[in-house]
Amino acid sequence: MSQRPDDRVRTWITRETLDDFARFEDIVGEVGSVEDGALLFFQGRVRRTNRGRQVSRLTYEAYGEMAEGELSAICHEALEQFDVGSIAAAHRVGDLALGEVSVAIAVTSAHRDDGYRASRWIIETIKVRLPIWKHEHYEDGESHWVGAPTPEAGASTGGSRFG
Amino acid sequence: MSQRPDDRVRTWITRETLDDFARFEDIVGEVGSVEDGALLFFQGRVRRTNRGRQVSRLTYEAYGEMAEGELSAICHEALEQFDVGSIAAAHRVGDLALGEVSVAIAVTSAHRDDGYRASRWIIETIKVRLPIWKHEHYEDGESHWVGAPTPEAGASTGGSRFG
Amino acid sequence: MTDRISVRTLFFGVYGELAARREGSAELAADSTVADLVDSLRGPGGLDWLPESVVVAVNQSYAEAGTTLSDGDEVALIPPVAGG
Amino acid sequence: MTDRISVRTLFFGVYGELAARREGSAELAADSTVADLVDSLRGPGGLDWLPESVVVAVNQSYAEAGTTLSDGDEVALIPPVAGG
Repeated sequence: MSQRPDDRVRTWITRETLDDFARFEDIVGEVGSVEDGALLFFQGRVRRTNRGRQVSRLTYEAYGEMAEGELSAICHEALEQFDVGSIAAAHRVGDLALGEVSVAIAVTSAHRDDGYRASRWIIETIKVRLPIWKHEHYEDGESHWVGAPTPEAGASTGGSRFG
Repeated sequence: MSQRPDDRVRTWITRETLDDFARFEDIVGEVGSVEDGALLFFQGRVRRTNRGRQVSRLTYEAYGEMAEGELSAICHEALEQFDVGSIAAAHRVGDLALGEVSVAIAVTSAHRDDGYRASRWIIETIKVRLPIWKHEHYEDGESHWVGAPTPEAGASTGGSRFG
Repeated sequence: MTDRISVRTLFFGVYGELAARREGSAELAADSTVADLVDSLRGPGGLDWLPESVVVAVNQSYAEAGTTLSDGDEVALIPPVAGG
Repeated sequence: MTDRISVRTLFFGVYGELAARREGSAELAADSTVADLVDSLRGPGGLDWLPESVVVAVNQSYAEAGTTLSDGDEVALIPPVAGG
């Protein structure tokens, strides 16, 4: 029984927790098949230490509608590029505490090599394409948009600092 | 707070189901830490089609005590080789139906690259070292020990067929 | 005379902070491109910190500097993304 | 006279099926090696299908052909593993 690609991909951007494994287990049960011998489940979590600073919490801002579209597009591209059965992927927005799951990706595949490669490709592609921004708040009270110049550098240099 | 390596590895060989994501979620919660920004969870499942034959069910036989020791050794070696925080790994033995989980591996790490590499290394090493054998039963009523010569070949050739 | 078009502009992440606004609008000559819009935003008294190579999405898809804008387009200025 | 040793033998997977037994025991000369045991098992009327390069574990650790056996050792004949 063949399935249309849309039946094999589930993606969402959400303010609700992604911490729960079981939710992905349910989705994989719905979209996976007994032809899939491998499941790869990746979670990105809020880490206490980032680039040597102690993080207290994060805020993710998204370009909501575009992020929904890009995440779906990324997963459909993965379905084209890799021999995988089904994909479920979700990304949090809003305020996250330490240890909370920010991104979760489940991939089922007949063979494990395809699953590992597709899972890795999806998270790497999310990191370069998904229009989501991370505002890190630190133990020392400061905060910083990840990927942006530091406020001090921003005040003292011109546009070329982004180059 | 540093942990002894033994606190960071959980392994077991079991006749009980490994299908439940939540059990690994609990274990990761016990042995992981907020320094771990990535979790990689791999499941191997009984696939309907293997090498072109329709599988109806599997039986895994293990050299029980040695398998326990090897699985633990493999995970401790992974802890030495990769920058990972914690590892939980389990393998089923006995009779498994289609879709059931035969092996599950959870790895937490500060950074995702270490998690993907360690997870992959563990499953590949399990496949070459763990003393567990798979007896496949097919829809057509035949059965076969995976990796062994076919019964027909076994009857007609000498020992060199294993070479 | 040349027609004018109006586009909606969105500023995300650090751009929203630096621009002190999350959205705005811009009036442009018809047939203006993404690059024309960015130039006008960076102009005197404007967002001079916007990089030449700023990433832009038009109607929620990534767009090239040479993409021609149409009246009513939604144009988002995309700082370095940091999901995951 | 040379002392004799006795070892316990285990046959897993297809080896158990081909040998028609899951375990047994073998009497060997003292200082016999893993290779000596395999040779004796493969001998006339024995398990002639056992490959020269059969994988063996002694007391639950993989062992080399030259490993010397001791009285009471548990020696497992390991067919190609297929976990995962």
